[in-house]
Amino acid sequence: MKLYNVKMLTITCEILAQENIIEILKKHDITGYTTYEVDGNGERGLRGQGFKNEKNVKVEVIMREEKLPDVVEEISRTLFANFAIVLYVSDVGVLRPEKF
Amino acid sequence: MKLYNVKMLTITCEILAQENIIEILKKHDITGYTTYEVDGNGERGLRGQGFKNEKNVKVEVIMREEKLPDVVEEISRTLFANFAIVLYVSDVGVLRPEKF
Amino acid sequence: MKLYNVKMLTITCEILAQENIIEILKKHDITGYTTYEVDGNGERGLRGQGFKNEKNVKVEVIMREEKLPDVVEEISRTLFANFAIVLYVSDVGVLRPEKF
Amino acid sequence: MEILELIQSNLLTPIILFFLFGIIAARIKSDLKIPEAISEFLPIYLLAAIGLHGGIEMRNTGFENMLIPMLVAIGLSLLFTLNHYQILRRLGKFNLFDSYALASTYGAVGAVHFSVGLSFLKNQGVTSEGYIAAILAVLEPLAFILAIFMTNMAVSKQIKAKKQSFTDADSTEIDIGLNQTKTKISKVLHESITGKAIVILLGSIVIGYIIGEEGFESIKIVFDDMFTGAIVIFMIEMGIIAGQRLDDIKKVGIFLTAFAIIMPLFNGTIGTLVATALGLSVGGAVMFGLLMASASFIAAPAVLRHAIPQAKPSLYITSALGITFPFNIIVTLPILFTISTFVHNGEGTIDLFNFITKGF
Amino acid sequence: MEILELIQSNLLTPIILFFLFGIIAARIKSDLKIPEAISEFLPIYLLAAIGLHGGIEMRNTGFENMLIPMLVAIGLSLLFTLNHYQILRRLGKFNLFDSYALASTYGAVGAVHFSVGLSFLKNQGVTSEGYIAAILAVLEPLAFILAIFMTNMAVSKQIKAKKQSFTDADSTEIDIGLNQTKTKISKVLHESITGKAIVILLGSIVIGYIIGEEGFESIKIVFDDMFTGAIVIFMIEMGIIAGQRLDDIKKVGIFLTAFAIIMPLFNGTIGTLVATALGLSVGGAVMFGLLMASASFIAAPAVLRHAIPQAKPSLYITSALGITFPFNIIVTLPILFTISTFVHNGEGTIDLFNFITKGF
Amino acid sequence: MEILELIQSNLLTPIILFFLFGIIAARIKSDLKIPEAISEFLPIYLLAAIGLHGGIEMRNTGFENMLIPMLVAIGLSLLFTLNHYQILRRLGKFNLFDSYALASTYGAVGAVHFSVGLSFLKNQGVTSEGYIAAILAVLEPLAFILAIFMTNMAVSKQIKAKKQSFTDADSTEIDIGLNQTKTKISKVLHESITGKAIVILLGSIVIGYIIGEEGFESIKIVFDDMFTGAIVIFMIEMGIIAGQRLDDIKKVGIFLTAFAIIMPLFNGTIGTLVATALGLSVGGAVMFGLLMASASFIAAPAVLRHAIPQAKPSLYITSALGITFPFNIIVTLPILFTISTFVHNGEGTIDLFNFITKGF
Ligand SMILES: Nc1ncnc2c1ncn2[C@@H]1O[C@H](COP(=O)(O)O)[C@@H](O)[C@H]1O
Ligand SMILES: Nc1ncnc2c1ncn2[C@@H]1O[C@H](COP(=O)(O)O)[C@@H](O)[C@H]1O
Ligand SMILES: Nc1ncnc2c1ncn2[C@@H]1O[C@H](COP(=O)(O)O)[C@@H](O)[C@H]1O
Ligand code: NA
Ligand code: NA
Ligand code: NA
Repeated sequence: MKLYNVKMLTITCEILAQENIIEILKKHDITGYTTYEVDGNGERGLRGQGFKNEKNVKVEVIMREEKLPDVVEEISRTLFANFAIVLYVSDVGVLRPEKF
Repeated sequence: MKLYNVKMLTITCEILAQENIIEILKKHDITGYTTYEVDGNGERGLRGQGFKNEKNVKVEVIMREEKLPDVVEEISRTLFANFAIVLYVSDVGVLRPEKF
Repeated sequence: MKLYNVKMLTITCEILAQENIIEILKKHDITGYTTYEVDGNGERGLRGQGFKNEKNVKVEVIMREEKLPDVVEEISRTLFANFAIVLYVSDVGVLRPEKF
Repeated sequence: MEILELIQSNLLTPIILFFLFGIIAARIKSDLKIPEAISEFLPIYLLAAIGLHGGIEMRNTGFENMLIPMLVAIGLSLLFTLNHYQILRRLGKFNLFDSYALASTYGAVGAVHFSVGLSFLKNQGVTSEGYIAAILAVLEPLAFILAIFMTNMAVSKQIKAKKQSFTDADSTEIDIGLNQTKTKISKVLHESITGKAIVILLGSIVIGYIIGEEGFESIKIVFDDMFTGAIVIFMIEMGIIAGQRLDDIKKVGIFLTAFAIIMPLFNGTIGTLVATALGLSVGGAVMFGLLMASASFIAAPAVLRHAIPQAKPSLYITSALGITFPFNIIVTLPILFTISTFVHNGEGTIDLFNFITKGF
Repeated sequence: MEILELIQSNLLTPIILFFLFGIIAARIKSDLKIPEAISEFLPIYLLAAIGLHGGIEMRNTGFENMLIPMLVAIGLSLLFTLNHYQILRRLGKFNLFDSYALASTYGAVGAVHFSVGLSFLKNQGVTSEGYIAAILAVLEPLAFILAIFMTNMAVSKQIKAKKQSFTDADSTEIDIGLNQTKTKISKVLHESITGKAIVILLGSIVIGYIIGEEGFESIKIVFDDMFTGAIVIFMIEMGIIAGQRLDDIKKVGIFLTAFAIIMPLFNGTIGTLVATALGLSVGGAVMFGLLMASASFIAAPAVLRHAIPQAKPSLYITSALGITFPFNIIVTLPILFTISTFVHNGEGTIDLFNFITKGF
Repeated sequence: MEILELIQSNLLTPIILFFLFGIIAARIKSDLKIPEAISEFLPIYLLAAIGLHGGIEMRNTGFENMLIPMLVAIGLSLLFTLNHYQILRRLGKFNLFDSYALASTYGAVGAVHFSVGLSFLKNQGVTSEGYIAAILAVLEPLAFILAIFMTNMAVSKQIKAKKQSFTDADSTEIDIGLNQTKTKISKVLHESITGKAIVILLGSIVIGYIIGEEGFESIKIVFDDMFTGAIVIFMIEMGIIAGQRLDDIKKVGIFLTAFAIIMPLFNGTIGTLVATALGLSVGGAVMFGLLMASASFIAAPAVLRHAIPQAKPSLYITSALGITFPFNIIVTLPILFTISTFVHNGEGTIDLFNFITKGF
């Protein structure tokens, strides 16, 4: 079993920013991602009560290290100012690096 | 793109222990976290069927390494004995370490 | 606080393959896991709209490194060809390694 | 004989049949499941309907007479809870935590029981006093509060005992422990009283009282006509969950199984007789008895898991939902109805009262 | 001519219009969506309502006459499934897996079809035999079981063939493979039979039979009066999902598109004629025919994905939901109704029977 | 005096009481909550019911007379939106983004308002013109489109201004910025028009028009009789969400609080008078006025968060849901009804028209 090192980018943000993020991914030719709704608390207060639009979403993207800086840069530039958002990067090993 | 190393603490436990965990976090001045409901299996059997209260929840907390030992110690001391719970720590890189 | 290094195996796949994965885990004497439904996009297209059976699920398994290769091998051999599936491995630290 | 017939005819109503169906579905490992959102919504709906109905009745009939039955219900509930504890701890040899948790599970009341009871009476063409919904609301947190209080007393005693045998260095930590216990009590109290079941029930009673039958007209189809259909759907899910727990009954043991059958029957009978003595109608006495007979399996875990985390939920949920609930809606309910009908025909209330007080 | 009018008037019912609306909503990429919990609950509700209705009817009219139609339905279903396979494999040049998956998708029956059919008949003021709900329940797993069985036979043969050309070292692995195949069959069988659709349908039939019209009274508003309204809501979601899949129709290809239209019409006509020959009423023959015409798009993926994972769901779901279902409820249903009305007026049943057997 | 009585009797209807109950439940920090799937489904259901009802009415009464009221509603909406902007920006000193977001929140219309209004009229035994549902649909995206357009104009101007003071190297980036702005407008436009609220509302109007009362019969119980009951359930959730936001009202400030009360009352009164002048019925004028008075708190965040992300949702959601909505359904609605009744009795329409134009 050979595992190849790639990066996992995770973005936790308000649900209404999900579309923006997926567009940014698309712009960088990344079409694979996983999303799910979450609740949370942070600088912009408790999220997850109230209307569905006020929930958070997590977007997880496995990608090669080369693409990471550009994607991260664009997300932070366009979304950090106006949206509740947290972004982090971790290391994962995959079997089929050509998928990403 | 400069990433700063911080820790991600993840607690998977029964939903009725979520409040206890968030209180412990608060006691240690941690107000940022993300939660979502999950199903699971473990020593205390299959969880996620039946009443909603019998589901599990995952609590994810990005925090600085300094705070980790105390939080982990309190969670394990007060909750490990009586609740279905699993706790693990991983490394993540973030852009804005001052947020955590 | 002493953390022990173990592996976290994550499988993101179509919901109808969840049972197959849990059976494979069981065959390798792994009974602990966490699951939750997610949406996603990948080679097999957008998943999460339409019928519930067309959603994805994430299965997360904390396990010792020794067991990993066999489990990963069986999953990739039996499921990679016919199912929408992504699998990755990461490092986590746990308090009670005897649990896994 | 009459009881058997009543049990049989009750057994063949949609509510009971769909409950049994749910159990079977779970036993054959079907993937049938009522989606979570629906099964979370249904108790809210049922309690709103119960509350509105009760409130409207109270407006029609007044609620001056409600005080005595309410106080008696509270007294009986507390008495029963303490009684359960003694039986479980002494005879059943359960540990302190499980004993208190179980005692309060059976001292508490169950809203699903109540819904089924109302439907049963409707089916029999019998009405009941509207204020019993208010008694349901008041009893909801009662047994829990008592059990939590008692448990914490017991734990505090233990901690204090330890304290005296320790050095000063440790005593700060013990003080913190004691303080935490106190905060916990007040927190659990708040949680019990603001729990969704009580809140929606009390709210709906008040609203029902305000709007009366006239104001109810526009929402009657949803909150009255659809009531039994909604219970049926809920009973499928209750059956499924009960069925999934049947395996756990082995863990429950023979003692608790017997307790889970005999105790509700006993409490229910007392309740029905006392209510009759207090002058409640045939239907009212049945509902009063059913409250006493009922055990809580939805509210209980939410409260007890925080209040007495050391107690095993597999004991108190399984016995309440897997044994007592089916037994109550299938057997106890018709029995209480027969008793109530019997004691309401002919026998004088005063004699009865003597009988009960003697029976105690 | 009459058919066209019927098609048109059927087209303008809420059920069809909301389905078309759903398709449009999906095409213009609206974010309209029925929440998952609701769209998961609705089929359970619809099947419970169908089952109760069928069970009550069976109690009224007896079910002695049900055996022959049931057996004929089973026979026809199996025959059709095999026939589909031949057509798809030989004419359509689909691979083994897709052929079996598609064959059984179209050999199976659809509960949503059935609901729409019942509503259509209600609208026409025509009733149908209650036992057809039981036939629906029995047919549900049938075509799948056949297809799974055949697929596994075929795969086993392939594996055995390989086995003979391998060294001994490999043969253990192949034995395991064969064993796994067998376990898979029994597992899929169990899954099919305990699938939620069958379980709720059969359970409700039995309960409907037990409670009868009298017992049904208290839940009639939920399980009868609200039926069409509930279908309408479900049809919005079905329309949306069908609309989202319209792009996939290109992948389906011309052959399968033609198959998805002609085959149901053919099967449905045969079904209606046979049912008429068997003495079913006008409405009963329509429902029987509709069962034959229907394709499964909810149960199919759940079973086939496990049973024949090699088959492409984009083929069988898309053709069944995106092509056959709309065609059936808009066109086939009125046609079957016209045929049934026609053959029930005047023509002798025996002649018909000759006609059918010739037509085979 | 009459107004006060009407306000009081309106206050004591289930809809308002359950809303207030929801607020209280949230304030005492109860865990009561309508499951997400239900509270997401209810607006879809309510809009479908409103649409069907409107469509059927339009079929009965024709929709020739609808053009003028529709155009006037559009004109008023745009005028009001611009007026709000001026007030907020100049008097309120809000920044550009918040001003436009708030202006359009209050220029837009609210479907929940509309539902409550219909129920209120039903309660008063008064009908309204069916085509007002169509006006609701057309107004839905209007104020947003205007606000987005204006915001983007303003931002473009700012960017262009910057452009002139920069070197050529930067100007490409600015061009991209401008282009992005344009794409954003067209995207938000598409999103507004294909938003679920408009789509289900328009679709249901068309379907209602097609099926008419006869076709509606089979789904009347779900889409008409259950309407008020469904609103009640929805109002519990609205109350809870409003209650959770009450703390945020401090952030809203005195100016915006006053705005959130006075503006709707002003807009609503104008709307009712204008509608009366246009010849709408008593009920129609109330609904028209209520549209003008209403603020959007469900559709707004979805559109504005994308269109004007710089604006603070805590301002526009909190003021619309926490202040304006309760005020409107408790106070404005009875006031508009009183005004409408008053001006429909005796006073000539022409005088009124003069009065309004003067009042402007
Ligand atoms: N320290 C943290 N750990 C985990 N998740 C967080 C943390 N801080 C914020 N989040 C998540 O990110 C969302 C947005 O954060 P914020 O922008 O700080 O409001 C929150 O609602 C949480 O779901
Ligand atoms: N090995 C594991 N990998 C991932 N999640 C686990 C594992 N073991 C337990 N869990 C999760 O933790 C919960 C509590 O575990 P336990 O206390 O062992 O019953 C389970 O219900 C699972 O959701
Ligand atoms: N690059 C990726 N990052 C995160 N999740 C992914 C990625 N690619 C695929 N997935 C997830 O894995 C599922 C199956 O992927 P696939 O087999 O490529 O269709 C998708 O539906 C996503 O949920
Ligand atoms: Na009790
Ligand atoms: Na078929
Ligand atoms: Na407005």
